[in-house]
Amino acid sequence: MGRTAYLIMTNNPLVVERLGDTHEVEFLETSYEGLLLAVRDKVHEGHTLLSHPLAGSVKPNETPYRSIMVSCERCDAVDARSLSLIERAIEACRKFEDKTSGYGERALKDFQLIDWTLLESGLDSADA
Amino acid sequence: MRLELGRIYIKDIQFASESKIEDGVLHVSEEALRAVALKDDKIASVSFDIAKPGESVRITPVKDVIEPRVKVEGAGGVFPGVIAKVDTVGSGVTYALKGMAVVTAGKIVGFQEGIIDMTGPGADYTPFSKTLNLVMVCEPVEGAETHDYERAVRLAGFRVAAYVGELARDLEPDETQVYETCTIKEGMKKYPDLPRVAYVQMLQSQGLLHDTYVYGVDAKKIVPTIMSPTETMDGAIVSGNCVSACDKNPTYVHENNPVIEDLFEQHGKTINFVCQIITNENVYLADKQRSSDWTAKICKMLDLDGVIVSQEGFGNPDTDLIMNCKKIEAEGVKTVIITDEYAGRDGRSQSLADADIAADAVVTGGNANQVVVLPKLDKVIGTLDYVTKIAGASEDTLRADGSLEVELQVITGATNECGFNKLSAR
Amino acid sequence: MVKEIERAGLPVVHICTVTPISMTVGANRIVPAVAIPHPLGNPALSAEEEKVMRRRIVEKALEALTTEVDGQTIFDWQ
Amino acid sequence: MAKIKVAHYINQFFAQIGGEEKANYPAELRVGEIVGPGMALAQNLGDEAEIVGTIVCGDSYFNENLETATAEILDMVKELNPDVFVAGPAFNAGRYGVACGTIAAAVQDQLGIPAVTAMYDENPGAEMFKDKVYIVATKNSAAGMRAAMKKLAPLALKVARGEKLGASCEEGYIPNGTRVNFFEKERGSKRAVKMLLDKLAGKKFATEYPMPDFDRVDPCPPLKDLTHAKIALVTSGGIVPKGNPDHIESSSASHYGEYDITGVDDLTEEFYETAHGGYDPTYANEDADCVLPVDVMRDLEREGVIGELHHLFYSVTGNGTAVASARAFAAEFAQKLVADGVQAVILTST
Repeated sequence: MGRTAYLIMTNNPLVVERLGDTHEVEFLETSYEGLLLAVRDKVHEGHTLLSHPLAGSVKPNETPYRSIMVSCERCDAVDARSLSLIERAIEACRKFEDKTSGYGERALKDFQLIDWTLLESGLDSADA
Repeated sequence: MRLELGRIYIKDIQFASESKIEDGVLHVSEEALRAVALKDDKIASVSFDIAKPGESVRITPVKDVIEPRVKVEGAGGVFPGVIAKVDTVGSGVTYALKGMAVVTAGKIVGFQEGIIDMTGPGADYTPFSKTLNLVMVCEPVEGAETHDYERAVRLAGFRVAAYVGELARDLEPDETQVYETCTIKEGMKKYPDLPRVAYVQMLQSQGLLHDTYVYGVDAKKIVPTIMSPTETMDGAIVSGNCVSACDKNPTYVHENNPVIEDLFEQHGKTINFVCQIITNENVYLADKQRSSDWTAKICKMLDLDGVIVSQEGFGNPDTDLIMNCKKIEAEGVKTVIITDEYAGRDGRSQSLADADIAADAVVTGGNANQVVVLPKLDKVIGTLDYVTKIAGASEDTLRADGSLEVELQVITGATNECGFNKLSAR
Repeated sequence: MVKEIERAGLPVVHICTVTPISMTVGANRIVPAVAIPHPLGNPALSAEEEKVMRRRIVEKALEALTTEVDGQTIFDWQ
Repeated sequence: MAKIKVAHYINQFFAQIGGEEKANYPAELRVGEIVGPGMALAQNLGDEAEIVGTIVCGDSYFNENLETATAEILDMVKELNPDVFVAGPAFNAGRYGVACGTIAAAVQDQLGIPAVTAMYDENPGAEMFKDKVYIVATKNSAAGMRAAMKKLAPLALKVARGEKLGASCEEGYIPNGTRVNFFEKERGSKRAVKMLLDKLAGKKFATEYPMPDFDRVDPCPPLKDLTHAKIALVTSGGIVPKGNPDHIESSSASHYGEYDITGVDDLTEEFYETAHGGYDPTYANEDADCVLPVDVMRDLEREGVIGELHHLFYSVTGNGTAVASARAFAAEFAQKLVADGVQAVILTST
């Protein structure tokens, strides 16, 4: 799969900084859940999930950042697997208290870095 | 493969001028340990401490827990491809220091979890309240990259554990046990009537702080493969994982994998324990599909009758777990899976992020969202600075009387998904 | 939901965009719908054409309700 | 310390009044009496508690006069003013089980008195009430009385004292959807090996986490005569009158909507919209018929293709997988649909 095949949806500024010029990145200034909802709308439009919406073990709402890869290509039919994954992710996200306020800059940077490395491992697979 | 595992029981740890093990007491020279740890120039300083069961001590943030072992006979050394040269381990003789562990602690990132309490309610949940812990707390050099520093601390822990293990090389073990699996043909001949069973172990493999290494290879880059379970006992699988403290597998759990031990106990009696199959838990969905397809394929090719699948970590591995289970069952291989739950603080939410009707035999390590209050302890090894930011800890985590209100997810090993503990839920 | 309705003794047809999900939730009579935001509509069509299409879907649903089924069955109208 | 006061509810059969022929026996309070299975209950409660009265009620009387019977019995319980209310055990008796569940839940919710009951896990009352009151699992016949009381009595004492209960398998109640941690005797890996051995041997084994919602319901027989059938519309697409008068939440809704469409031929933008937060609402807000086809159904009704479109429709929000609360809603309005003479349902989902 070449680089044009996927779109990265993210609320992580570090991802834009690293990939903004070379990749198709849709940056949304939103919460973790907000990003999941935006990805869900994409799935409703017929895009397919390429990376797991709950990548990583840092819990939703513990980290404020999330980056998800979806296909650029749109199918006519909604992909059932993608839909159930994203819906379950949204459900899972709501189980965790929001702890994202009150982080210092250092912690935010670390969360960005972790989100980036999780995405990076997906990119490695996609570009392999 | 045939591995003789000699157990040497450690009854106490003491700092001393000279390192040695005598009458079950580990004497270690702090200076020697420091030299071993500081071989890496990313680590600015390291301090050592000893925490014993029952003491009023809290260790946090914990990165890894390692059991010291030494390869006495046979190919390779402990932690092959990581700190020993790449050589296939799992045969010959290995000694393990029982009743103790090397614990690496200290900050890697600005948020970090992992609590080991040596006493009180927290101690009931972590298996590492029962071990004598030689704790090392590292500090990075100025400006060290997170990746580099994580690696440095990870390897320093293994070096220290190997250094301690080496002290046992010439001792007489207190107890010896032989673990042996057969080749395919041998097994068919020897146990023609016993069901053929394997252990499928899913390894966390997603990125920084979420990685596992097999003979030094980053597990996200492997395709599923088979191993002799005795290789695992020699440290062929090590942890680079320090997120989701409750359900990640510290290296200690790999070395002492409980599923392997309990399957060996039945080996030759009720089952033929054929092998261990390792697979990964990648971020990319196509990888998940490939790995689960392959795992099921290997189960089929090995003519297995049953498998136990263990999981590691939170959230997306639920998808790998269910895919593995569904596909393995579809090959006609009976499957039992081990997981843990995130059912919310009230226990009423959906526990897993995926589900399938094929998963009809589930063992659970309990609800990681359960709240527990940890009283103030006399001594902290490491730092509480980050405790308000650890996963599961809420804003009022640190209460007025110094106690902590946290979810089980911050406690190292609390809901382990290899079935290391007795905690469960209904 | 569909199971609870059926359990009460009422035949029920599920008009649902993502039929695999309909299968998972246990519907026995399933009619595929158009799209998630407009299961029985299509903004690309004129109002008249759209209603004709909607009627076809509903008629298919009624056909499902009058058909004996043995387990989960999809009634396609396209 | 004062003894814990227990009120006990049983049916006409266990009160030795009679079987089916006496099922219309009205609710009756016997203050200070211990009746039938109450003996075994009292024995198992021991010295700490006493039964202060027994309420006897016929199963048909209860189920056919649900509201009045419930009110009568609640008054009797009030009079006894117990610390805990115990109903049953009902074993596999369906109407008795439903009565036990209904009244135990009512005592708990309306009087604030803790309540427990007991029945066979396939009793319909168990499915209906297991997430509302603690229900001890029993055998499927009264032969299991001794065993049932051994679990029921200690559970009653615990809830009376307001103690925190352990997991279902420790306390003996039917799993109620709330996951509770506890320590097993064996570690997880050992339990997994044992489960695998049982599974390989074709023996029974109990999963520790049942997968949600994979039970199946057999299809109902088809409608024979469409032209006389009364058909109802139900949607999970969140269609509501404009302004969302019932404030149905956009997700994880805590209630469902029931709306009258008498005289409505078409769901127009002016009067209807969607409350669902799970999809792009533009189209449904413009023309709600694209989610809930009232316009087409009215045409078919007028043309005589169908007998009648039911004058109420039911609406919930929630996506395909978030089924937990939707299930309870559906169980409730399905009963209303049946009572209203509806013969078939068209359910639309986004």
